[in-house]
This record gives sequence, structure tokens and C-alpha cells, in this order.
Amino acid sequence: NEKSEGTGAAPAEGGGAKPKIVKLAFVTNNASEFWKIAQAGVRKYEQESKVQVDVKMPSNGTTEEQNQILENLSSQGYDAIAVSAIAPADQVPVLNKVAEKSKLITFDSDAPASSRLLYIGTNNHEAGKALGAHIVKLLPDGGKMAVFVGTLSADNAKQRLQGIQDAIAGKNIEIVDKREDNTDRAKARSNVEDIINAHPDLKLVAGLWSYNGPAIAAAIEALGKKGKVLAAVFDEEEETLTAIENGTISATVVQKPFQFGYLASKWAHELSVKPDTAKAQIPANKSIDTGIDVIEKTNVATFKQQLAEMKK
Amino acid sequence: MSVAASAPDLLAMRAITKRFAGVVALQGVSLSLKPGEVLALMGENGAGKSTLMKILGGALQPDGGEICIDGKSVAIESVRAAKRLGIALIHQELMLAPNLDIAANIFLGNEGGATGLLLRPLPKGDMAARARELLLRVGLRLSPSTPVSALTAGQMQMVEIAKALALSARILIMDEPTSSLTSGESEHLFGIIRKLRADGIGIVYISHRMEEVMALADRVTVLRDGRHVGDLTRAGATRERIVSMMVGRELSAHYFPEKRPRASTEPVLVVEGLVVPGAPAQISFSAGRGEILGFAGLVGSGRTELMETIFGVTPALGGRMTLEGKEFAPRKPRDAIDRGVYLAPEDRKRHGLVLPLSVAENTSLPDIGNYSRWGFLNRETERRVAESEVERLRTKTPGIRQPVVNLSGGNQQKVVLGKWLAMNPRVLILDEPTRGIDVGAKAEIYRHMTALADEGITILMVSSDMEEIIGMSDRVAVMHERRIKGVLPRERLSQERIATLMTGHADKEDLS
Amino acid sequence: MTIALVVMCLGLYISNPDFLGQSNSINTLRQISMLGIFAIGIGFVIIAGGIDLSIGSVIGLTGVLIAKLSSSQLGGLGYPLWIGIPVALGVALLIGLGQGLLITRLKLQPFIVTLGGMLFLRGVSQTIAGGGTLSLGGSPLLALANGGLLKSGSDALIPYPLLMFLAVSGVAAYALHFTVFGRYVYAIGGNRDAAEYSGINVKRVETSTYVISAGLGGVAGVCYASYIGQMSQQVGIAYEMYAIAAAVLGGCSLRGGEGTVLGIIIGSAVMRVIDNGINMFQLPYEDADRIQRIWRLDPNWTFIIIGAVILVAVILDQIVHIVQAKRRIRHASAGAAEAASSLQAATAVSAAGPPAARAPDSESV
Amino acid sequence: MTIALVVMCLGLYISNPDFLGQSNSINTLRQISMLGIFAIGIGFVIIAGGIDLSIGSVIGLTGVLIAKLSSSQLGGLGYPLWIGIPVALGVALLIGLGQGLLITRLKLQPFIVTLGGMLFLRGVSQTIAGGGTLSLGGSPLLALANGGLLKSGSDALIPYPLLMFLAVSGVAAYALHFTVFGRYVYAIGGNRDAAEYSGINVKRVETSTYVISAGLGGVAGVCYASYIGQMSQQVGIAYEMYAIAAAVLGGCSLRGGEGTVLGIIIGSAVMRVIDNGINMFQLPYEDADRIQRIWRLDPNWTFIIIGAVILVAVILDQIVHIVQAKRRIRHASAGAAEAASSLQAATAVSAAGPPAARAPDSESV
Ligand SMILES: Nc1ncnc2c1ncn2[C@@H]1O[C@H](COP(=O)(O)OP(=O)(O)OP(=O)(O)O)[C@@H](O)[C@H]1O
Ligand SMILES: Nc1ncnc2c1ncn2[C@@H]1O[C@H](COP(=O)(O)OP(=O)(O)OP(=O)(O)O)[C@@H](O)[C@H]1O
Ligand SMILES: [Mg+2]
Ligand SMILES: [Mg+2]
Repeated sequence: NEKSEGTGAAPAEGGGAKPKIVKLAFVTNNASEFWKIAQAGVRKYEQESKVQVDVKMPSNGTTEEQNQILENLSSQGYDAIAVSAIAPADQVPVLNKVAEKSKLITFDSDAPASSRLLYIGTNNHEAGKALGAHIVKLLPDGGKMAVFVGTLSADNAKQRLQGIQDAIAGKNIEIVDKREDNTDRAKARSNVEDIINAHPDLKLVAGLWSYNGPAIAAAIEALGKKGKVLAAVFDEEEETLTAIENGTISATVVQKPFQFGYLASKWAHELSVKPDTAKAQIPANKSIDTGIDVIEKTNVATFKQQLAEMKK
Repeated sequence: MSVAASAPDLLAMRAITKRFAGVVALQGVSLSLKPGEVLALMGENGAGKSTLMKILGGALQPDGGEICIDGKSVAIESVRAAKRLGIALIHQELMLAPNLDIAANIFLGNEGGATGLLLRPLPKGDMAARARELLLRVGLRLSPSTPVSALTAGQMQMVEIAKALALSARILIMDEPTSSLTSGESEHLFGIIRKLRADGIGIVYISHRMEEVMALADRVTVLRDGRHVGDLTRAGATRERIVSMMVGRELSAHYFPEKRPRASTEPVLVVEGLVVPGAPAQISFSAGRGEILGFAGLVGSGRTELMETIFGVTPALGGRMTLEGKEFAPRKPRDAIDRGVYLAPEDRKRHGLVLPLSVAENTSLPDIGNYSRWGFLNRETERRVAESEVERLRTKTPGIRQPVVNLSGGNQQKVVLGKWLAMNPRVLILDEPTRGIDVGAKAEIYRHMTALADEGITILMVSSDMEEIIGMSDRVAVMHERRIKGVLPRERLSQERIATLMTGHADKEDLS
Repeated sequence: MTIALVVMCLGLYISNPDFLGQSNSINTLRQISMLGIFAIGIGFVIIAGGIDLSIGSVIGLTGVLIAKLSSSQLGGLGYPLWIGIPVALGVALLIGLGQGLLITRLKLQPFIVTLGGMLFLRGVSQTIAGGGTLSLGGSPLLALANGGLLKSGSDALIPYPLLMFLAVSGVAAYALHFTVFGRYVYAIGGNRDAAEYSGINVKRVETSTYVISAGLGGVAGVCYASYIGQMSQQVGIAYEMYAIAAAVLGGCSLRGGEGTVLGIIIGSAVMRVIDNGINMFQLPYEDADRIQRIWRLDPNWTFIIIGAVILVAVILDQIVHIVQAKRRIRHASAGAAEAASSLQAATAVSAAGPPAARAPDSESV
Repeated sequence: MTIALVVMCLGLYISNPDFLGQSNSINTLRQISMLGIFAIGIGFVIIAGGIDLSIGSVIGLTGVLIAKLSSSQLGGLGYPLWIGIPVALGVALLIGLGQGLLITRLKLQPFIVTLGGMLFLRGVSQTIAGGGTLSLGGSPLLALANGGLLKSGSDALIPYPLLMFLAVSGVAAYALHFTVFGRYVYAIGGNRDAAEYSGINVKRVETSTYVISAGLGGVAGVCYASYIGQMSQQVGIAYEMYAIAAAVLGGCSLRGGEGTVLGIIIGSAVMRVIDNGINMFQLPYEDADRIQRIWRLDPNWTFIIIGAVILVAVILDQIVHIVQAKRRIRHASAGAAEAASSLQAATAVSAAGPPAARAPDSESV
């Protein structure tokens, strides 16, 4: 008996009970450019299927903050929640609590120990290995390299670094220094400058987090070390791609965040409105691999174009 | 409000009213001032003198009333406005920036050059030269580049005077300028005031030292409880009259208690070869049971720092003290307090009071640990103690829960005294105990001091008030340039003798 | 500030009744409790006129130590919790003592000492955690933040951190408002020199405030370790700012001498309700296609909202104060004017409440 | 602090001569310059007795605004730099003005106002950047941080930020130490009431310090935008702490009234040399297999080192001061003390205590 508002041209279901609003949420692990691409995927799905998916970004990127967001969403009765867990192993209790009330999907960073229904994303260890393999190609005679990252304690950083180390093992390549910047971008650049100055025989620098690419490119160019110190990084920041075009950076390994957004929204929606059919479609290993790409000078132009499309 | 004269008043304040939360400080107060006149503004502690003058100086806004300068009604909405009108105010409380030097403080807000433009260069050399002149004029022999934090209260007071003189105002207000000056320095100031008067400057002078008022004032305006009780001409102004108008009843103007027979000579506090940090000489003296030992000296002669060393604030670098025959070497004030040695400091705002705390909380502060059980505050005892001290010293306060920051200067001083009187002293050190205290209360305090001495308590009294030193002390130690120049026994006390010693002219006989 | 808190809560409840739902209420209370515990700690320091920037790092270090000592996971030493927790708390107390002694004995500025401490201790956490994360997975400690009394469904109605917070508040309120120690803390904050001249052992009392602050930081650290379940040097970063903000919102002045435990509790609640409110706030509407939608805050606005709410809260609070002070003066004068009809009566000054200060521009909040 | 700086530089040079190599010297000077510019800004506020926590966010916002207005990349509006930079700096000045007015007119505590401002402005940056990153790729602005005068090889021996820093230092030193304005800043920091009673327009001067701080934050923001080449709300986080630390290391007291421009410059240099030193420090050694190796700092120790160096620096500095003060007092009392010791050395009150100033416990550094 709720009145529908508006003029006489009420839709057909007017007068009856309103259709229940499906509450869907997409929770990232921080606020950054990377997630803007994923958000584009979310928005695309929203347009296609006319549902609302709330994007939540923990601004400080801490576990505590994310836990709070998750508990909040769950207490508001969200139907489905997709999350990139910051500390998967230790968020299991929270995740399981959420999974009791809502359909839970993980993306980007999995929490296999939790009772999530599905994981959508790539494997950071594999991504590291891909970059490591590229580094081996760049340094056929071996040599010294340094690694730059926001904080090494982050899971994705650990996995990417491990991947690189696995790939360069036994190839006479030595990681002589690792530097953290704690997401201070000016520090990210000055670290690279300092380390290049401190190690005159450094052959290559690798950046594990997205903004390390631009920082490395700027430092190498400012020091006039282009070609003398090579660079291999992750993610698709604009400066990184430009640096690949002009040869300062050799390669970057990218994930497919747009797919995270799109697929996670889609699965979340379907699991909410038709749980049985959707559950039947979940692959046996409960994960959907969206794959990675290695972007080099040869394919950077095409990739940039695609990216521009997505961000529109 | 008589004094009809031909010349228009330089200043007329009419029906000024000022309220604070809980207090009506001024109610319909009027006052007038002519060029070349010294008007003494009198009243008990808390009568509203400072409040009235702060209104005139632009530091407070009145709730009602009118101010006229040269017959024209003016609004003084800020200190700057007052300065523009040619009004300069020496505050009762020291108002200097301790991190700046003397010259900078003298010309603060008055640096000269193109006015209004904040980024104009500081005329440093010019200021230093003029500061030197002004210091000479007030008789302070210090370099203008001395940081104010290194000055004594008396020296700061003289800087305040120099600062007011630098303004070349038409109306000069002095709120207890001599409360920490000795008679010599005060005389010097009076010379300056007389010269200013001759130049046609109008001066409002506030003081609790009656003899100064008698010597200076052309006219007296008396306030009581925030009301104007009347004006007296020079001829009509006698001590007795002023006092009775102030307190609203007859009061003996003679307030020093009868000299009692000198108490026992049994020494209580013995100081031998004490090295006060930074001082160039050793200090030795002893004070007996029930004795009031006065300390006289010029501004900066080292009395305060000696007392602070005895109290343990700045522990001695050498020498030896005994208290009732036992070793006494305080490293901090608590050590002294535990032995019954208390100090009422000269700078009440800096060292004496926690301004945001209430009268009761300040009174109980040093002793509260002793009457609390298991650390639990005993508010009942606290209230009782505070109330009895307020009553004993006739502190004017809306209540014992009033933050002391809201009390008048003299009443704040009473709170400082009250907190030590509430405990049982063996040796009570009073540094300028009656600074800013009105005549009635002074008599009260003197009575208490005498009573304490009679009980066998030893009192060391630093004072710049010659009358007080002579009237109260059993013996007087006179200091000069941080040494004790001589100790005068009661029978040899005279203003001249003390003054000679104070200025460094030793008298063989006095070296007892 | 209480008014601001009530208005916020009401607004949020109207926008989203789930705000006062069982689950969210419990979560929010737990958040308030964990913040409140160390905000009270820092409150002691602030009231005594100091500042403690290291408390966030103490929280992190306590957790890291517990995880290192008592975790049975990789990297943990596997000692029982009754060893891990006391050792970690002991270390926290020692840190407070060390900083307090540096500040009081060497007369160093608290800001720089605790800033150095903050960085140093974060480095210690990082070194202990080997630059990574120490997991508390499976530790019984996890029950602390997640469990509680009065089970109702999957929730415990009274989470343990709330109990701890109540206990801490009670003891702190007692210590600060009813003991000699508390009086000394206020006196030192009001005028350090006068306190010294009154025979207060200023250095000892001041040092104690840093010990209390670090100790309560440690207690909060235990709660956070349990709540987060894994520790790294990242935990606790910037928490000192939340605690200081809570204390200041609750009426503490950074000049010292002002503030109450109740105020700090309210300040902590304001901080956490803002945080929670950003996630809870919603406005249902119908879009152009007549689809029922819910408008929620853009996550990019988070900081704008937090900052704006803090600013608005202090501004409103100040305006209320100014208006009240004016009214009190007018009120007092009305009473006094009556009394003044007889001169005698005027001498008995009315004993009304605390007026604005004598200084021309004393500031508050 | 100068001694500490010299010792650090010497030690680093011995450990790694590249520390004073052309490239590293230029980089370090550039880092010192960028920090120094806004540390001087915050110095004005601190000397006047206030605090400005929002300066980091102002740095970030200025950069984000420039990137938004003048970047030709995705998300940028593509206006020329001569529009972008003045608008961004204008916004910075307005922020300072707004905060200053709130603090002085409404008598709010600077800490909470600028904390609110810090959060609010970070949120504004985040909203403008859409939660992501704005690239300055290809902008001529990039030449600012990277270019300079006197080219030598690929380096400019005098980077532009250094020139800007020198200019800012010169003007600031003039304003603070040689003008009426500077005198007022010190007076307000030393005794606000006295300044007010001297007829100084305290509110105006105080407000100006916040405008200066935010303005220099804006100038630093331009440099950082150029240095980093891309902006997000992350830029500038915690920079206020570095600036405050630099000012305090350089002799500013957070109680106000103390500090010099030269001191702040030295403090900034200390902060940046620590940072740089952590990356440059090395110890060559021979391992068990007689292989020549170089030992470097574990990145996990970074914070330990920064914290420890800050603490050690202030402690040493203070000890030097205390010893000097003691010697001065001893010297003054020399005659008296000697006579005393010969008089009765046995019972003499021990002459240990450091009675630095008149107040029993004035603090410094
Ligand atoms: N800011 C304030 N708030 C509340 N009460 C105040 C304030 N300033 C002054 N008072 C009260 O106003 C009254 C007058 O104070 P005022 O300072 O003018 O006295 P006074 O005549 O100068 O006394 P004294 O001789 O002790 O200096 C006192 O009762 C005092 O407590
Ligand atoms: N902290 C300090 N630094 C430098 N000089 C000081 C310091 N404290 C005191 N003095 C000097 O010590 C001398 C003695 O000062 P003290 O306060 O003891 O004198 P006083 O006789 O009490 O004078 P007053 O009547 O002005 O209070 C003065 O010359 C003063 O300049
Ligand atoms: Mg007065
Ligand atoms: Mg003295």
C-alpha cells in the first residue's frame, strides 16, 4: 500500500510492493588510479544491467579500515560484496562473518581460506615471474639490480618480489638493495636517485607498485642514466607507458583491472538475483583468471588506445 | 565631582559600567583629568581601578558610559585606538615579551617608520639609541640588548615605565608602577612624573602606598566596590580621609604593629658561605626563632635569587645551610617545603599561581597531598581551608571556586599568601609580600606576620617598601650587587643607613 | 560537542536506520572503545601540557610484539599469551618511561622526542616483523576484539573492548578528577613553574603521564592486534592524530590544563561516528528511469566529510560557548544590579559560574 | 644542531665518497630546498606560537590543481601554466587566510583547525583527481625541478628549487629578522597578551603567518608537482611532520617566540641528510670467503635510524647547551665557589645541579 510518487505515468509495478533494491558493493584495497580502471568496468556493467554497484575505497588502505567497511556493509544487509582483501589470511574471520549474510566474492587478492564463493583476478606471483623472465632477457650477462616499493609487507609486493626472485634465481642477477617509500611519491623518486648514486654499477631497477614506474622514469631521466640503468615495472600508469614509448622503461606487467570490475559486478549481481543458476556456473577451482599482459615498446601503442577507451 | 575649572577636561569618563560573569566590576563610575594634573586613583583591592584604566587603555570595552577627550566623545575600541588618542597605560601586571630584548620591548608596537606598513624595516640602531636614553631616564643601568627573560621583576617594571614614556602620550596611566621598586627608584620615577606634569601631561596614578599619593597627587578619586565614592582635592586629602572613603569606615592609618620585644636569639636558619648560582660572592647570615629578618636592596640586588636558592629552586653551588641545627640542602622546592620552609614568590603570575585553577585549588596545592587519604582528594578539607584563608585575608572573590585568573591583582596576591599561611611554616620567605595589596589588607597581613613571629616562626621578608622594611623587621640585611653589604639590628634601623648600604657604601659598624 | 554528537547520530539514524541496528551499534561501540582507550591516555599528557606523537607506534609495537612472541604461525615464537601480553605491555610502559625521562630530565621538547620515538618504534616494529606481516591466525587472542558478553545471535552485545574502555574510563576519571595526582596534572598543565614552586614533583608527575599514555597505548595495541589479526609496522600509523583530535574535540587544550575524561569519551565517539557515518549515510531516490536507487557518499569524499565535520563541530561548539558566556555575563549583571540597590549587598558578589578568562584573547577548543 | 649536521655529513662522506659527488650533492640540495621552502613557512606559524598541520595537504592540493588545470593528459583541462600556477597558488593563499581567520577570529585552537583543514583538503585533492592520479606528462613544468643553472653534463649545478629556496630564505630572513612584522611575530609567540596590550594587531599578524605558511606550501607544491610529475591525494601526506621536525631541530620551540630562518635551514638539511644518508651509507668488508663485500642498511631499519638520529641529535644539542650554561654560571660564581670549597669542602652542598634559567624548568630544543 505504499504510494508510488510522481505523475500518473507510473510504471507497471506501481501500486504493488516495490521491487527490492539489490545492494551490491565493490570494495577495493585503497584509492588509486588502478581502481579507476576497475571502476570503469563496474560502471559498464551498471549501465548494461541497470543495477547499482557501490564502490568503496579505503582511503588509507589499512586492514582495519577495510574490515570496518565490510562489517558496515554486512550490517546494512548487502546482497553481494566483492572485495580485494588487503590481508587475506588474517581477515578470514571478518570475511566469513560477511559471507554468512552476503554473497562474497574476492578479486585481485584472494582469500582462499575464507568461505568466499569465487575469486576473480590474477596471480601476483605469476606476474612477478613474468617480469623476472623479462629482466633475465634484459640482463643476459647478469648484474646488479634494485627494487622499489611502497611497503614490502604488503601481500602483493611480497608475491611480486618472490616471483621476480624465482625467475632470476641462478641467472647471476643480484638484488643489491630494496627501498620502501611508504607511498610518499617524492620519496619514491629520491630513493631511486639515491640508490643509483650509491651503486655506480647498478644495471636495472624494478618498481613493484604502480607509482614506482613514473618515479623510476623521472629519476633515470633526471640523472641522465637512460640506457645505462634499465627499468622493469608493474602496472599501467600513464608516465610508465610514455617511458616505455621513449625507451626509459623496458617493460611493465599489467593486470586487467577493468575485468575485475566488470566481472565482479556481474557475478555479484547474478549470485544475488539467481543464486542457483549462478552458483552452478562457478568453475571447480572457484577462480576465474583474468590473465596478465607484458607491455613493451612493441605493443604499448595498442595498449594505450585500449586503456583510453576503458577510462572514458 | 567638584573641581570646576576654566580649562576643558583633558579626559572625562562618565557613568562607566563594566560587568564580568559573576561580578559587576564598575557601576556608573566617573572620572576627570586635566592637562598637567596627577590624579591618584584609590581603592581597595578589587575596587575596579585596573578595570577602569583598562577601559581607558582600550584593553577592555565598557558595557555602558561615555569617554570624552578634549570634550569630544570618543570610542576606544582597541589598544591601538587608545594609542592614537595619546593614551599610554602601564599595566599592573608585567606585560613584556620575555623572548625579546629590552629595546624591542620598549618600542613594541611603536617601532617608528612609515606607520601601517608592516614590512617596513626595523630601525634597530635608532631604537637602541633611543632605548639607551630612556633607560637612563628611568635610571636602569642595563644594556638595551639584554633579554627581558634575564631581568628581575623590578627591572621589568622599569622597562614598562620606559615603554610608556616612549609613547610620548598626553594621558599617562600608571597602575601600581612602584609596587616592586625601592624608594630610591620610586623617587626617580616621581622626578619623571613631575617633569611630565610640568609639560602638561595628564597622569592617572594608582598605588597602594599612601605616602606616594600624598607626595604626588593633585587630586584623588576614590572607588569602592566598583562605585565612585568621591573626589578629594590636594588640600582635603589626608591619609585618614582617603582610607575611610576606601573602606567605608574609619580605620587607623597606622598599621604597623607595636614593636614587640626581640624574640629569642636561638638561630633557626643558618646560612654559611652559600654560593647562589651565577652570583659572584658567598652569602652568610642567620635568622633566629620568631625573628622577622628583612632584606633590603635595590632592584636587581640579588634578593630574589638568594631566596630561590634557599627554597631549592636553583640549588646552591656551594656553602652550607642548617635548619634548626640540622643540615638543610634543598635540591628542589619540595625538599624545602617538607622541612617547613615556604616561599611566597614575588612574581605571582609566573611562580605563585596556577591561573586557570580556582582559589581553593590554588590554596590547597602545596598541602593537598597531606590531607588526602590514599591519594583521594579531600574536597571538604580543601573547601574549609580555602574559606578560612579567604576570610582571614579578606580576599575579594565571588567564591572559592572562582579561577584566580579573574581576581584583581591584590586579591591574587592574597591567594598566594593564603596557601602558605594555611600550612605550618617554620621559616616563611615572603618576597614582596604586600605587592599590590591595599592598606586595609596590608595591616591585616602585618598582623598575621607578627602573630606568626610570635609563635616562633622565622620570617625572611624581601621588600622594596622602605616603610615596610623598617616597620616590620627585627633586623635588616641589606644587599648590593648580589652580596650582603651589612645586617642592621633593630636599634640601628634608619632609612638613611639602609639607603647608604643599598647603594654599596659599606659602613664598618654595620658588618655584623 | 555533545550536541554535535547527538545531531550526527540522529541524522545518521534518519538516513539509515541500520545505523542503530544491533550489528552496527556494536561495531561502532567497539571502534569508539578502542580509540577511546588510548585517547584517554594521550589526554593525561595533553592536560599536563605535553604531547605524545608516539602512541600510534606504541600501539603497533605492542601488537607486533604479541604476535612475535605468541603467534603459532610462521615467524611467531609460540609462547603462551600470558607471556606475550605482559611482556608487550611492559615494553610499552618502559617506552613511556624512557620518553618521559628524556622530556623531563633533559628538558627536551615533547613534540620532538615523541616524534623521534614514533619513527624509531615504527622501525623497531618493522624489524621485528622482518618487514612483513606477523599473523595471529588461530590465536585465542582473537576472541578479545570479536567476543564479548551477552551473546545474541552471532554478536556479543557487550564486546570486551567496550568493557575495557569502561574500566579505563572509570579509573582515569577517578585518577584525574578525584585524586591528588590528577590535581597535580592540571596544575602542571596550568602553570608548570607555579606547580614546581608549590612543591609538586613536576618531573615525576609529568613522566607518569607519558607512562600512562604509552601504557594505555599498549592496552589499545592488544585490542587492535586482536581486531586486525595480523600485525605489521603499518598498524597504528596516524593514530596519534585521531587520539589528539578526539581529545581536542572533547575539550582538551593543547596549551594544557584543560579537559575531562568525559569530554575525551565524547570526542572519541564523535571521531568514530564520523568514520562510521561515511559508510552508513544514504539517501534513497528514484532515478530518471524510475529505478529505485540509493545515493551514497562518493568514497573520494571521505576526507572532505571528515575534515568538514570536524571543522563544523568545533565552530558550532565555539559559537555555543561564546553565546553562553555572553548570556552568563548578562545574567550575572542583572542579578548584581538588583543586589546593588543597597551598597552593603553589592559587596557580596554573586557566586556565579566560571567566566571568560582575564587575558584578552584566551582561546578555547 | 650545526655540529650534528657537520658530523653526519663527514661520517657519510667517509663511508661513501659518492655522498659528496656531484650528482648526489645536487639531488640532496634539491631535496633540502623543497623541504626548506615549506619548513620556513611553517616556521612563521610556529614562531608566532601556532601550528599548521595542513601544509602537507596544501602541497598536495596545489600540485593536483596545477595538474588538473594545466595538464594536457587525460583528466587535465589543458590551460596554460600561467593560468594553472597562479590559480593554484591563489587557492593556497586563500586556504591560509581561511584557516588563519578561523583561528584568530573564532579563537579556535590551531591544531584542530589545521587538522580539519588537512583532512578536508586531502579530500578535495582526492575529489579533483577523481581518486586517481593526474599526470603532468610532457608539461614544461617538469623542467622546474629537473632543470637549473650552470649545466655540467646532464646535471644543472644550481637546480631551480635551490634558487627558489635561496630567494625564499632571503625574503623570510629579512621579514622575520629585520622588519616590524617579524618583530611582531616573535612578540606574539613570546607573550600574546603583551603583544595585544602593546597595540599590535595580533589577529592580523597571526593570520598572516598562516597565509605565509600556506603560500610557501603552495610554492613547495609547485616544486613537488614538477619533481614527481604526477599528482594524487597521496602527495604531501605527513610532510607537515617533516617540516615541524625541521623547524624544531633548527631551534624553534613549539611554545612560540623562538627560532631563526638559518636554524630552520639547518634543520631541513639535517632531515634530508638523514634520509639521503640511509640510502648512501655503506661499509665495505671482507666476508668469510675473503670476498670484498659492502654492507648497507637493511631497509627495515630506515625508521629506526631516522628516529634514532633525531633523538641523538636533540639530546646532544641539549647536553651541549646545558654544559655551556653550567660553565657560564660556574664562571660567574667562580670566586665564590672556590672560597667556599676551601672553607668547608666536606659539608659543601654538592654543586651538581644545572640551574639553566631563572624559571625552574624552562625547556629548550
Ligand atoms: N576578566 C574578569 N573576569 C571576571 N572578573 C573580573 C575580571 N577582571 C576583573 N574582575 C573582577 O573585577 C573586580 C575589579 O577588579 P580590578 O582588577 O579592576 O581591581 P583593582 O581595583 O585594580 O584591584 P587591585 O588593587 O587588587 O589591583 C574584581 O572583583 C575582579 O575580581
Ligand atoms: N636567569 C637569569 N639570567 C641572568 N641574570 C639573572 C637571572 N636571574 C637573575 N639574574 C640577575 O641576578 C640579579 C639579581 O636578581 P634578583 O631577582 O635576585 O634581584 P632582586 O633584589 O630580587 O631585585 P628585584 O627587586 O628587581 O626583584 C639581577 O642583576 C638579575 O639581572
Ligand atoms: Mg588592579
Ligand atoms: Mg626581587
